Amino acid sequence: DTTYNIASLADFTGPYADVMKDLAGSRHSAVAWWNAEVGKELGVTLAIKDYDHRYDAAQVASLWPGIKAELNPIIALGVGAPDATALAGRLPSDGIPLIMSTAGYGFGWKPDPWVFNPRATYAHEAAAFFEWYRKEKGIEGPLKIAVITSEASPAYVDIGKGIEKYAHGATDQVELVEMVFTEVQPTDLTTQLNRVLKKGAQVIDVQTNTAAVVAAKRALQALGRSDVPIVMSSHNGITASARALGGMAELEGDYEVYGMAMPTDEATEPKKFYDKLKADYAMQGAWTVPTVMGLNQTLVALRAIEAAAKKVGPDKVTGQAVRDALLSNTITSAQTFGVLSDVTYTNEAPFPTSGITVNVGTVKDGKYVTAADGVAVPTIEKW
Amino acid sequence: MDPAGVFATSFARDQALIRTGKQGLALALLLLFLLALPELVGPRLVAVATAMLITAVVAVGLQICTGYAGQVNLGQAAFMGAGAYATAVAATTYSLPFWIAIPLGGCAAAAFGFVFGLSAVRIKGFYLVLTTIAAQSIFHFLVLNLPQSWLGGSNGMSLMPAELFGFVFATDRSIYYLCLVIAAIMVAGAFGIARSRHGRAFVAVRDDDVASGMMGIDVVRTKAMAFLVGAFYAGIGGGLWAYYVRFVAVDQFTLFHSIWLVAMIIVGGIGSVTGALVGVVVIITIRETFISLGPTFIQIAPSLGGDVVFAALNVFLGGIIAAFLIFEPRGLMHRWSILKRSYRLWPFPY
Amino acid sequence: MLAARDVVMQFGGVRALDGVSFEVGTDELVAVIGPNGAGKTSLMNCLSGFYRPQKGVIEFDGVPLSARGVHQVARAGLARTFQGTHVFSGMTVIENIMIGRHMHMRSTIADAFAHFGRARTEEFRHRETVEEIIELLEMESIRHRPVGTLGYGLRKRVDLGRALAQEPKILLMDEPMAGMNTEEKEDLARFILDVREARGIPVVLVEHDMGVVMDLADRVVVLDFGRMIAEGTPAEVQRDPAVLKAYLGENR
Amino acid sequence: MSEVLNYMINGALVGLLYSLVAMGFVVIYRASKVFNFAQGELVVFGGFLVWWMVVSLGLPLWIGLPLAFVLAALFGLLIERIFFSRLVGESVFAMVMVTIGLLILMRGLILLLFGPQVRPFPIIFPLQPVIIGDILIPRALLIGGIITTVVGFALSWFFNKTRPGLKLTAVAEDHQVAISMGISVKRSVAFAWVLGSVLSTLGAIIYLSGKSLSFLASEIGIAALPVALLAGFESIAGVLLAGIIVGTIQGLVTAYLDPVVGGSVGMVFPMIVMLLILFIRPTGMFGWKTVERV
Amino acid sequence: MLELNNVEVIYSDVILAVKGVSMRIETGQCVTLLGGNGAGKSTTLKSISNVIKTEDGKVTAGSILFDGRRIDNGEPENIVTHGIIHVMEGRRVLKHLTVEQNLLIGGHREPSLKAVRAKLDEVYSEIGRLAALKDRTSGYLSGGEQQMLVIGRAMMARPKLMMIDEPSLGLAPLMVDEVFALLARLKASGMTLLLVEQNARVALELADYGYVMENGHIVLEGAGEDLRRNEDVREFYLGLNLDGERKSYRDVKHYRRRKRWLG
Ligand SMILES: Nc1ncnc2c1ncn2[C@@H]1O[C@H](COP(=O)(O)OP(=O)(O)OP(=O)(O)O)[C@@H](O)[C@H]1O
Ligand SMILES: Nc1ncnc2c1ncn2[C@@H]1O[C@H](COP(=O)(O)OP(=O)(O)OP(=O)(O)O)[C@@H](O)[C@H]1O
Ligand SMILES: [Mg+2]
Ligand SMILES: [Mg+2]
Repeated sequence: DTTYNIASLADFTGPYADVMKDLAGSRHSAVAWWNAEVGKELGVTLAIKDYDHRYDAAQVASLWPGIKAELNPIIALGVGAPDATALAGRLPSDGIPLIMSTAGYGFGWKPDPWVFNPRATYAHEAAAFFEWYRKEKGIEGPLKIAVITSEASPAYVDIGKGIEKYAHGATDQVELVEMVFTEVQPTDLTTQLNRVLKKGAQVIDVQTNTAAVVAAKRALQALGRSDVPIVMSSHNGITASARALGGMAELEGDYEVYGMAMPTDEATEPKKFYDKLKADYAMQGAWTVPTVMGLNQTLVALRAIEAAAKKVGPDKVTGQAVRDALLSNTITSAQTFGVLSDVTYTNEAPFPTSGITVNVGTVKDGKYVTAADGVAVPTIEKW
Repeated sequence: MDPAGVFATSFARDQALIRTGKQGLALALLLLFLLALPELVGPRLVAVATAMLITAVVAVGLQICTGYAGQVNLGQAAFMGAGAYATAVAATTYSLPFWIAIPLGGCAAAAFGFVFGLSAVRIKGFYLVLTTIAAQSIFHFLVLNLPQSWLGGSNGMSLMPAELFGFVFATDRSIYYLCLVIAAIMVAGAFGIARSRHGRAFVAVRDDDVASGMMGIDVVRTKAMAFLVGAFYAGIGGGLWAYYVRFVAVDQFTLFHSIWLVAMIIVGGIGSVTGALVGVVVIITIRETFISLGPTFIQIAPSLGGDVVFAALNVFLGGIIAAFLIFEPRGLMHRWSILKRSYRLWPFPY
Repeated sequence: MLAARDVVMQFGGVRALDGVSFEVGTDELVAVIGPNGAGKTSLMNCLSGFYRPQKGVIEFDGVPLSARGVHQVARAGLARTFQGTHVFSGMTVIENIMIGRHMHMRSTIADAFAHFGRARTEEFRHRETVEEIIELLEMESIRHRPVGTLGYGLRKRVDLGRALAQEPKILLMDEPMAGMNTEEKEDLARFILDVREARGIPVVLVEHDMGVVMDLADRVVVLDFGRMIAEGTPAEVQRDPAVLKAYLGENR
Repeated sequence: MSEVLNYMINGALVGLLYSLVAMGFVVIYRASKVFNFAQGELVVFGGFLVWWMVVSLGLPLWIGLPLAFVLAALFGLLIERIFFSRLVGESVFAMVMVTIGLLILMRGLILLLFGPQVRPFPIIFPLQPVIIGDILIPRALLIGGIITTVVGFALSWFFNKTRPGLKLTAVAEDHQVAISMGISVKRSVAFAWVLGSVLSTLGAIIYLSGKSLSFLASEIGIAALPVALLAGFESIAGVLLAGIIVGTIQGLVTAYLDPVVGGSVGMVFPMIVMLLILFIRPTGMFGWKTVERV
Repeated sequence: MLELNNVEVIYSDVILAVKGVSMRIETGQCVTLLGGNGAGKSTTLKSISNVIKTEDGKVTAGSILFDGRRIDNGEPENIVTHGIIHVMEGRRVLKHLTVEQNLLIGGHREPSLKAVRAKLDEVYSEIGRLAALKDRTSGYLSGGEQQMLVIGRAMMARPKLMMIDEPSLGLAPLMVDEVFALLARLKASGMTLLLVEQNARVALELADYGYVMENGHIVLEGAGEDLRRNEDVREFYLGLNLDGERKSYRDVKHYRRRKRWLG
């Protein structure tokens, strides 16, 4: 058996510390599964090791050389922007691809990637939702949307920009009534929401953080507008937000949207896979979005390694070979147990831009359920 | 106080930094060690050392501004960011070589800092200090809201590696040496400034700005100068950072980074260049030790979970800083000088 | 050399100086005396440019002070010591006195950064002057002590050393001898006399020790409630009934 | 027109919330001359105490809240015991530096004790807004504003008009003198921190009522800073006015300028207003003029 | 009442400022402590009031007894409850507070507002000048006015023993007389005084007993009269020549004539 290493970058003490137990836990468990059920046959064993970067680019930069020397990994798993920004310049020369757990960002949208997102950008996902929702509700004319964003992080700004770009190019579909800027932990959004509702907003898009979802929800409740739903993303989705609001019922009729499996109670394919990991492979994470995020990035990485090993031989796998495998194979939805739709990378972008679908989750009668799956993602021009 | 038997026979001797053969030897050994470091330790430690060198430049600047001139500065990370961005713009938009781009970064940061220092014309004491927090927000706002083509906005900016006569500073080792040389120059310069009339004027303004005015010191200019010098150092550090990571983004320079920098000079000792260096080394060493040991901990005791282990790190670091302030508010350098003094007087206690 | 004309200095309702005029010649030791709160320190503050009088002009070397900032007055050649202590407690004695040399030094911050060359030679040159002052004031043994750890009297001596290091054209001293015993006062008195002999600079001295004032001053100005109530030689002033009443006490 | 009025009123109420947090700064400053950089963490800590009592332990509000206040007070006491009791006579500078260490320490402590999760915060004030004509006022902010005003005037009276208040001021002025007069510096500083900690908890309740809580909420400390500076650190009542000014401006700017600029002007604007006003009045609107004499 | 036995004081663990000082003060006495700059006078007072603790100093040997009880190295704020008050050198007014507020601080231990008022009136009548200044910000007072204020503030605390560090510092001659008259009245009213003074003439007039310090040691002690007759004291502290006349400052010819009793 040849053993290869995977570097697992994690944020146990920074802003995403709350989700890290699930995210990192699912990575470990997925690797254990692969070793037992795939690697054994191939003659490949994988070892994974966590590094804490506190969501800080400086920390990533100082950790990386050590990771390289100590592990000599063939692939790295990242959490967010700091990994991508600190490493983007060095990965090509180090020959190590990096798989992110999140959706992509406009600022990473460059050709010849070494950093890969398993999903398209947040703006893509939001756009898919808007079009689905408009059709679903049979709305004539464009759907009026308002975006709650924040300048606290460039990533939030980027999401806003992406939606702006989309709205600009799809005037028949949506009309962006306003982009509201708030703090990381908004004091009160009642006035702001009152304003956008007066302008006719039909959907409130909150893809920043949980605190903003909570504030927006409370504002809508205060205004008595349960007819206007909030749409959330994966990192601030329904489960997390419901926990912060004190109950699933609070989010009745609201939505979350993203291009990976939804951790609902339904006996879906991904859930079955999760249950297996839980039963046999010491899965630490609960059935949550972060766990799915950890699974999707790890599965992409594992399938790429698998493909590479098959192609170059189990004892000749390198980072370069893994990257080649990523770019030359489609990772099918079956291969990821339905955690992702089919993922095909091109040399044009670090994330799949076409042929992908998203799922929409919602709360119905106090229960978290899938509202739609396989919703096609529209094309958005690069911003 | 001098060691017994060492008497200054000239002013040069009295003022020299290196006053005994032993000190000279120690310094030479340190330099030699730093030069040989990449041969002695693994790449991870070289990267840590590079981070220390860059941080050292920034912290020494902060020491001049805060420790010497008494102007607590919570905008040091923003100043560093200004330097990093200026360097990035110079290097990419104007394709200037690094040996121009980095000093340009320093100058841009210095100008930014100077503007804040100038408010000393009117604003004094803690009011002045707290305006530096505004520097942080203004920096953040400007980067994100100026036209994207200027500073890259939320996209950040990528750089090509530094290059000198065809030699490309792309490997970790070469970057280490680049940082070492520049940090050495900057630190030596800081010692020079601290011992010069300007350094004294900084301290004078800190201790009693009314009296220093009447001694012929232009108080406003001196305070602004302190900010300027401090920010210049931050800018140089930012420039190095830009070439080290080769990507600058606004969230690399947050208020929390500024706070950490202040913590470093607290631990090392306020008002001493060496103290700033000690603080940087101590804090980063502790932090890196924890971060390196963390995964091992988790492997040994998986039930603990990463969240517990790493949260403990923050508590530990915060605890250390607090402990320093409680037991040795004047920092490690003070402890050291007491030790040195009693060692010299030994066996007589006083 | 230094002249005040009709100076009025008012703080809220308090008139610290109420039309004071006087002049200091080029080689003269003028003592200013008066009861507590008479406005002596306020006068010194006006003369050194720290206070801006509401009315009246102060001229130094023929130039009105209002045209200059505090540090420019000092650079023009006016040095002063302070009532109470205003030393730089975080610095050593040497550094404190070197501050007095600050304005005579020219090295820029860039020179300082490089340290070799100009900054260094300049430093040594001025250090020599400072050593002379240290010797003069008998502070050799405390040279490297941080001033914050010195007692009150020694701090006053540092204060004086610092003013001297400025090589002023005129020296203003606000109660330099407060907190000294007779022996130390004698030393300082001797010293003031020497400075005048050697450098020939005029001195304005505020002092409550009548012995010192009588022995040293060429001319005495007496203030009370911000007004000048007497002026003249020590002997004349000492006999002035208004002064006796307001300041010295009748029984002297 | 009523729209403008609405933004102004809401802005002013948010501003009063800043005032309450700023009051935490001012109280500690008035009683010990220390500027507390860890104020934001104190708010978060207070918030977590409330969460712990009310949500985690499930106590009813009327027991949970008082208990949270008691714990906050004890925590303030603990801070003094651990950190400041040893620093009597040290420079203010050193004490301020300690608060920076405290900031880092508390952040770690909060993570360790309460975890990094985003927690629900109980709904303490009813959600329904007060509606007067076209104007819509969030109830929590309104009640909070009233509480803040009352507390502000009470504290102002305490510090300026009572003998214990005077003692605290004396301690802040000069530790050594206070000690030599037989005033216990430790006790005064402890009182300051207890008060600061309790006020922060009150701030957390108004700030977070019905919202969510995580350590990121410490941002409020920075948001409140311009208010404290604008008022001047000595003036407790002044903080109220400063808060209203900052809040109103922020409310208007956020509503009218943000969409135009396409960015978050509302966040930097208070800082810029603060800088401008400090240029005109260097120690804030109501701060004490520093005695500069030689 | 107060007894110092072989007290040794060290600052910052390294600076030895007082090297074995012993002295006694009986109830109702006025004792004065003379000595040059840096002799350790203030340090001695600070070690009694324990204020040295706040300056990183401590009593490392010997003992200080007040009414038979050890008080060295205690908490400084408790000293006042014993009835000792220390007026520190350098006119330490609380400069942002008004004169009256400063005085109120002195009387903070009074049980009621009425009692403070009464004491306040007493102080105003003793030091007439303060009454006129009562609403002024003390930081802006003249040097002499501040000196009077700190003495008044100490009186507010109704001490049994008042230690005053250089009360005549910066006072005009008339004012010196006034202050010393006040001290004499305090002494007559039964208060014990420990006086550090540079103005040896007035101090020795008032004092029953005196000590002279040099370099951290007590080098000379004796009853007030005896000291006034002592040759060295006459020369160095009273500025009299051998014939008992005041020397002129112009006659002093050279420095470094200082005679050291020790070291
Ligand atoms: N900056 C100021 N603000 C308000 N009042 C002031 C200020 N400076 C001085 N005064 C007042 O002016 C008067 C004169 O003060 P000044 O310090 O000049 O007296 P002085 O003659 O030096 O007395 P002393 O001999 O006691 O030092 C005093 O009543 C004082 O309170
Ligand atoms: N806080 C301190 N830290 C260190 N050393 C000190 C401190 N305070 C005083 N000293 C030193 O202790 C010695 C005695 O000082 P002290 O103030 O007691 O002298 P003094 O007799 O009161 O003199 P003066 O007449 O100048 O007031 C001096 O050498 C002084 O430098
Ligand atoms: Mg005066
Ligand atoms: Mg003394």
